[in-house]
Amino acid sequence: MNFERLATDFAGIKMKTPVMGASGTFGFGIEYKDFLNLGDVGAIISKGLTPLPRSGNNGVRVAETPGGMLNCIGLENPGIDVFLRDILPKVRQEAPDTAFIANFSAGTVEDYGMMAAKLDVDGVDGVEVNISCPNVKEGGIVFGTDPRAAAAVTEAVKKNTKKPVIVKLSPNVTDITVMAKAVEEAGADAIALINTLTGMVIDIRTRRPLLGNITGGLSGPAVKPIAVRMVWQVAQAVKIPILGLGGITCGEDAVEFLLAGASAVAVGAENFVHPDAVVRVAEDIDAYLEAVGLKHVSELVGQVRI
Amino acid sequence: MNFERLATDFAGIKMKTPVMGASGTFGFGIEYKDFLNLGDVGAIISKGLTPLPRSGNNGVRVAETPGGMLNCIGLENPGIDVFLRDILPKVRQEAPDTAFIANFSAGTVEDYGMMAAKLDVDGVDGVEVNISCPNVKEGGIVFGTDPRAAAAVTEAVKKNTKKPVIVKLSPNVTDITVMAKAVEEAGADAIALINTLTGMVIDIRTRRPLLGNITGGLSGPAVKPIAVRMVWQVAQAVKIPILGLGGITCGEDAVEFLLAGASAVAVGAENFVHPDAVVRVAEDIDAYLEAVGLKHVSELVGQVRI
Amino acid sequence: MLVESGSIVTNDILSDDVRCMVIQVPSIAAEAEPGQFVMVKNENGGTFLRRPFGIADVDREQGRILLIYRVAGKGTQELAGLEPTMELSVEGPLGGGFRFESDGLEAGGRTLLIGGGVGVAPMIYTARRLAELEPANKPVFLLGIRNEGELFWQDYLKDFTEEIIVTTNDGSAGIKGFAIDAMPEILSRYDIRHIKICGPTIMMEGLAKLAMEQGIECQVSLEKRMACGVGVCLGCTFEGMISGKRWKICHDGPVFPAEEVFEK
Amino acid sequence: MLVESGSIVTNDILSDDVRCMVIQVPSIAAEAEPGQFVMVKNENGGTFLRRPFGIADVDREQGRILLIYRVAGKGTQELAGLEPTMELSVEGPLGGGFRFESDGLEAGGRTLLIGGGVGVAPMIYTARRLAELEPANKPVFLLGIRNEGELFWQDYLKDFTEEIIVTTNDGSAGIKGFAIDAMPEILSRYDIRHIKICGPTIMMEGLAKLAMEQGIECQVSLEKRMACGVGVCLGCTFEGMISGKRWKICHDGPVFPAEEVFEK
Ligand SMILES: Cc1cc2nc3c(=O)[nH]c(=O)nc-3n(C[C@H](O)[C@H](O)[C@H](O)COP(=O)(O)OP(=O)(O)OC[C@H]3O[C@@H](n4cnc5c(N)ncnc54)[C@H](O)[C@@H]3O)c2cc1C
Ligand SMILES: Cc1cc2nc3c(=O)[nH]c(=O)nc-3n(C[C@H](O)[C@H](O)[C@H](O)COP(=O)(O)OP(=O)(O)OC[C@H]3O[C@@H](n4cnc5c(N)ncnc54)[C@H](O)[C@@H]3O)c2cc1C
Ligand SMILES: Cc1cc2nc3c(=O)[nH]c(=O)nc-3n(C[C@H](O)[C@H](O)[C@H](O)COP(=O)(O)O)c2cc1C
Ligand SMILES: Cc1cc2nc3c(=O)[nH]c(=O)nc-3n(C[C@H](O)[C@H](O)[C@H](O)COP(=O)(O)O)c2cc1C
Ligand code: FES
Ligand code: FES
Repeated sequence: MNFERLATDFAGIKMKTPVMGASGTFGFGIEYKDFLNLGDVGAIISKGLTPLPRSGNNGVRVAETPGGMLNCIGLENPGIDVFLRDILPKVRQEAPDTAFIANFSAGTVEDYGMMAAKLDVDGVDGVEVNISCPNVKEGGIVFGTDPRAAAAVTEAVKKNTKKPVIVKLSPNVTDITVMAKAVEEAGADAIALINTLTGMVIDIRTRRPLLGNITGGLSGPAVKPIAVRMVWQVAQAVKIPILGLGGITCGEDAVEFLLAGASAVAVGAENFVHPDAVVRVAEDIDAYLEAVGLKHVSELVGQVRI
Repeated sequence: MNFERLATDFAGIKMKTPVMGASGTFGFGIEYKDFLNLGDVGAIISKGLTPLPRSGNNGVRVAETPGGMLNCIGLENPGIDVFLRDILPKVRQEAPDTAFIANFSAGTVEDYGMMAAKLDVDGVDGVEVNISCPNVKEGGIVFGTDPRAAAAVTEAVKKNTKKPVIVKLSPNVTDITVMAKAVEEAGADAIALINTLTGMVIDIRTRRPLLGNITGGLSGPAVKPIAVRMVWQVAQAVKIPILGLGGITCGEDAVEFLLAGASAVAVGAENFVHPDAVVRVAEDIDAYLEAVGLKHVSELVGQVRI
Repeated sequence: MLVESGSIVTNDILSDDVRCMVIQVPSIAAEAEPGQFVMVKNENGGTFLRRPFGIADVDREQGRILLIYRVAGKGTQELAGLEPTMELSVEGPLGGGFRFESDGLEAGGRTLLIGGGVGVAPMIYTARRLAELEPANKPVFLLGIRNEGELFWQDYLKDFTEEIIVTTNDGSAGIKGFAIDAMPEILSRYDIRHIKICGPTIMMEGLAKLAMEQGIECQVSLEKRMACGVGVCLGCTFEGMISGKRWKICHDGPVFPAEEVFEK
Repeated sequence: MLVESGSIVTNDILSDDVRCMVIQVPSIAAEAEPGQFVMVKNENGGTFLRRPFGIADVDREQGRILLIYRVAGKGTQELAGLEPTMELSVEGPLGGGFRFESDGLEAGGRTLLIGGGVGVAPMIYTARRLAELEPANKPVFLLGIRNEGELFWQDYLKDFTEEIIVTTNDGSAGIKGFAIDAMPEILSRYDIRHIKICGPTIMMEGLAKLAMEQGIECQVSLEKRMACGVGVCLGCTFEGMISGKRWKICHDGPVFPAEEVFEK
């Protein structure tokens, strides 16, 4: 892999490659150390953290759907304090040179601010603000579908941290550019999209929803065309950089997102299928750059010709 | 097939089975007569008609995506007048006993009314109003994402026809129940959902959008969890019957929609893959009813246990 | 026109990226005419839509059809991985095929068949039909390929053709250049009355224009991404140059008179 | 723990809906311990996620593992269609497997292995290990199956067990009833010191409670829908009954002490 060609500064976060492990699909990175070289990962985005520990939803939490999957984990996580005390040091030991981005959410604007302040520590290279988790009843959905609430969260977070702030948008909206512009105006340093689309499966044998939480978040290859469309729309609407994700399984998928306007990409559900995916996608992008004779991955960004 | 168990009255439209061929994926029905018995089709929903003939979009119009497909046909159709003069009589000749629903759209509220009036003729058993076509620049998208516009269209159509009026909603909205309630209040006799989700594919060799129209409508199995979720949400929000569709490929899929709250279903992209799908799905539903010992398909409607 | 579950008889390698597959589909084989195509689906595979392929040849006695396909993407990759005895769902025969007109042929006139790339596939069956219709007046074949690695087409064609003229892009076999570069010589040596072409649009356009200029009856076989293959999705339509009609390539074609497709 | 491309050696039918597959995966076979599992993916198939299966047996010399699986849905249907020499991507060995404790076994105490449904699969390798550890004191096996059509499990187990007690739901073989119905007799005939179970939750719950009541050390192998199999998706977690900890079945299990899973 030619790291010179791939090195990316994403909103001030320095990464060896433009390919990250997406929140909730890459643990804290260290879980995958048997399968890939953590040093070759562009950035680790943590599982979503919350003010208090959460045990998540009951019942079935993951289900395959055509070309993808549904999940209703319900933001299970050990809470911000345990993360800072026990997990972050381990991550920094196992992956000293890999960018680490903390993903988090909260139930109130104030708590978003509090989380940002707590995460403004060494070892965290940036934060990703989840305003869009569709399967947590007491938070998320409100912020992610209302431009004013999203802006309020963004401001609260910005006020409480010096780290680059990535705001992660929900695709479950009528016009994604409205949301993107709202958080840009509120000070976001970058935008990540897309989070999961809300879906439902009914088990026709039991005649009950298959998932414990009734609905869940759809992700995987099935959603890729929607994600690429939204990245392309948002790239035309805002000036801040975009982290593109949603169904990426290979370098060709990633190049689509880059051409659409993403400056970096993240691999989500595909990690479950191929635990070396984050590194393989970076290698594939590199091979593509080689094949088409480009000197740096940034030369692809937003270059789709209409 | 036990037609007694399957016979369905959908908003006043009498059908031998609850399974229709979805607009744009079933032609005018007669194209499929070599592959299935048109008499066994619940209802034929016509390709979307418009006031004037349309030749649709240039360039590539269909593309496979993971678990589904994108299309940007651009509502190619011979126009309402040619339809009434040349096509409708043929349909009535080849499929005298099959319910026929005319799907249409227009660029203005007035034209919607005019179309409804023209379609208020013998041989048409109901109309399906497309307010959600995402790939036609001069129409569709505006109506389908704005509850007031959708209501205005619904009223205009209702005023101009005695036929049952099904309003077909776009899934590209933040809250589908808002749209559903708006058209119910405006007098819709039934709601169909979902139409396609807006998506995009970029050809990384040419670095251009693959589709001639840049974006297109995503359909097929990939979207099924989103469609089931929306049907379930809408079923709780309105009292009028629901026509559920989006990714149905088999009887089990159809039963999911029925349990979620649809009174009838339509098969879309799957027709392209298995041209007998509409009848096969009805047979599968019948087999399911037999297996679980139900006397009539209506006993499934909305029966998901939460 | 039907859907038939076919058993794969052979699935062999012809070149780097071209494969040939023989499928047992007696009902489709019984009906298939030259220029028609099928839509296939591997029911155990990961792709959603069917994929269209020209019917390269037919053995009615054995109830088999031949497909020759290039491995282009996910669907054809999956096809290439299938093994004999496995099942493949085949829909067909679709479209109308070539029209065979005999005027001008009594007097020594010839039909010229032209195939470019995998567009050669349906021309094999077309050549066979012509050779059967008029054994004494077999068609001349112009084979436009990339390089000598694709000469395998000759083996399929030689029994049904008077002569095969080859052009390769790199000059590694036959005449160096494009198919059209061989036309002056062919037209000088033969009294060509009918031309039938299947190949890339850009190739067909040049050849069709030449034919129209020379007043030679010319049919072209078109290709466009297809979802349904039977005229319902409207993915494959175009506007006829002369008639102004909206044609469906899958249903009204894939073969059209050159004048209806290309400007003179 | 790695991903290895395996070649299918055999893929045979054991009953209506149960299949057994031998896969050549030397690196995984070299590491696999009883109670661990693998996640497999057919790279040419139509499903997205891997599917988890217990490692039913291992042949380290040949570098092979055995899976025994029930055709339950799309993924296992696709698996059933694969033929020898085809490739399958195998991730593993995953999880921690059974803990083998020997206390009480010197004095004539026994280990009781219990398998229900396809949960018998990982117990084959477990039985083999126990028989190897203490050839003179092979485990007793309680086999809970639906009917005589599933007696094939005995062939896999007989060499590694002292005795196989069978229960069938319909009484077509062995004792009519559920596995737990055979327990009084087993406990009266053997001095059971350790119990290891894999089967449906409802079955394990009853058996584990009984074991806990009797003060017998008991381990259960859990199952939950899994996406990742390695502890990152959190699809498979539960709260430990005693520790209060959030356990990941895939990573911290699938085997847990009964007390941590079921209320006493
Ligand atoms: C009427 C007709 C007859 C055909 N006959 C043959 C034949 O005899 N032999 C043969 O090798 N190919 C033939 N093709 C082309 C063949 O259908 C495509 O190569 C195939 O569908 C690609 O599928 P894929 O999944 O491998 O590729 P995809 O991943 O779908 O696409 C890969 C490439 O294939 C091209 N492609 C995809 N779908 C089509 C399509 N429907 N038509 C044309 N190009 C497409 C794309 O432009 C792309 O470059 C024919 C196409 C048509 C419409
Ligand atoms: C650690 C572990 C070990 C397993 N070992 C075996 C084994 O040795 N042999 C065997 O036959 N099966 C085993 N299973 C179950 C097996 O994984 C599922 O039967 C299989 O994934 C179903 O896939 P499918 O695509 O055919 O079915 P799907 O269409 O996905 O679902 C069909 C049915 O399978 C069940 N199912 C789906 N996924 C899972 C899952 N991850 N775990 C449990 N049930 C599921 C569903 O409840 C449903 O009833 C194991 C599961 C786990 C978690
Ligand atoms: C099991 C699972 C858990 C997830 N958890 C989170 C989370 O905690 N925070 C978050 O912002 N996104 C979460 N996501 C969303 C992903 O980060 C990503 O946005 C989405 O899955 C789309 O990408 P993909 O299609 O590549 O999976 C989760 C996704 C999955 C599948
Ligand atoms: C090629 C194509 C053309 C379509 N044309 C129309 C149309 O003219 N009017 C309309 O209301 N919906 C149209 N649709 C949408 C379908 O009727 C249906 O709502 C959608 O495809 C979801 O169902 P499916 O996933 O089963 O395909 C079209 C869909 C496809 C794939
Ligand atoms: S491919 Fe559907 S109309 Fe031609
Ligand atoms: S299956 Fe993902 S954490 Fe266990």
